[in-house]
Amino acid sequence: MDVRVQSELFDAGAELTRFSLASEGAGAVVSFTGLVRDVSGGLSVMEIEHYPGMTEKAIADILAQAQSRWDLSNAMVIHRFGPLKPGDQIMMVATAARHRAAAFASADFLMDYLKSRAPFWKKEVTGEGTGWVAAQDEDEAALKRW
Amino acid sequence: MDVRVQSELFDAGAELTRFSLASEGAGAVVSFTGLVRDVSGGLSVMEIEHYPGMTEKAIADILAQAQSRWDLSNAMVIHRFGPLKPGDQIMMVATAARHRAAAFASADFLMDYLKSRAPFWKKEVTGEGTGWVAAQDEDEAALKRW
Amino acid sequence: MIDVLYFAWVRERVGLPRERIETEAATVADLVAELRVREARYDAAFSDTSALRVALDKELSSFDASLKGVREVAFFPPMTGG
Amino acid sequence: MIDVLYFAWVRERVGLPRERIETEAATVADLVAELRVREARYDAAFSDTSALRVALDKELSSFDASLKGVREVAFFPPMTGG
Repeated sequence: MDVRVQSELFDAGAELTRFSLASEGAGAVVSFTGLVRDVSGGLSVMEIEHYPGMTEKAIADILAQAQSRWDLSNAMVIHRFGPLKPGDQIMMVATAARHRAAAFASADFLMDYLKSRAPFWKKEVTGEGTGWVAAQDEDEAALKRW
Repeated sequence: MDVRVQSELFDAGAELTRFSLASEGAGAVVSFTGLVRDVSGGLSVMEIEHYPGMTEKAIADILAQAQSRWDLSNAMVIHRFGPLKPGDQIMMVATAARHRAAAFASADFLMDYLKSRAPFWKKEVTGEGTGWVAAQDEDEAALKRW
Repeated sequence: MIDVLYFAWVRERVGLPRERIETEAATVADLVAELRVREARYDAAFSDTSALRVALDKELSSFDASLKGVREVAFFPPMTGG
Repeated sequence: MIDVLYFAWVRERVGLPRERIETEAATVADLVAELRVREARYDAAFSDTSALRVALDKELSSFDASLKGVREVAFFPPMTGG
């Protein structure tokens, strides 16, 4: 299990390779990568604020929940903070299990919980000003699936 | 959209990097990698047979179905055939979409369909002999989810 | 004349990967019946067609399908890819 | 004395990321009520607590929770990570 909260860019491909090699006995590896999307067409920076100390704790709690629900060979979370550029990787989740159902479900679960339970906040900076990204009702609703 | 049926080993990390770069406008990339698992503890080779010509057609059909169901920025499938070693990558699926729900669902769908509708057959070679891997009832049942 | 292909353990039981067959069979089931009476190895391969799948010209089909216009028939066990 | 932290637009409205506050408030809601009467910027930040979340000592909590033994309170909008 691996949790990294960092401002540095990371290489999702290299992380997937490293993660798969570290997931002995796994038959299925699922990864999710979140990228900065330029929704409005004028995004210059996506600024991610977080709550140091609580972030690591919240992610560790979410990972522990995933481990108690599914038989996982391995799981990891990387989440960036600070100023990000359009197209940049924001975060990545990977899970490894013997079978595909557990790998898919646990990665999906981790994403739903990270989205609404880990203390990160996104702010978009465009030519026309700045604005905090609003939480979506559907993100809160997604937690009810689990 | 990219379909590759090959005997050569591939590098899932490098493929994920390439795929993400080619998925402009995507906010979410999901990958699935299937690995040869040594279930019995004595696996020397996993031999994958396929039906050349039908394989490519079946995978293209499954990808087209995924595209008609979800709004995907990109999708790809790589599947190997021939003799594979324990720990080797067997296959990989990646999907890219604006939002995570579509990326997750379409990758999960592609895996369910590839498993039971693409003409591949696995044979395990161990010290004690060889045996064809039997299809699981749960794999056929998984198709009913979609 | 029709090309008949066999995969996985069907290929192993029949003992060859493909052959051309002269047949007047109207359906897949008719072709299977013809093959089963030819030799024991076919009878062994086709003893339980519920454990088999069939593709006609590289499309999954069913045992009651017509062979009219079909050039290639393939028999195999349920797929185990992924 | 309690450490009070603000994140995202709550931080921007209050105008600072953290402060130490002398308070006898029994619950989070009591603390919010105290802050709102102090200055307009707090009143603006806390005008709709249904749009806010609160963490006590780095655990998500609720506005009716007790502050007994709590050293750090954080206020922020719903999270938007991932």
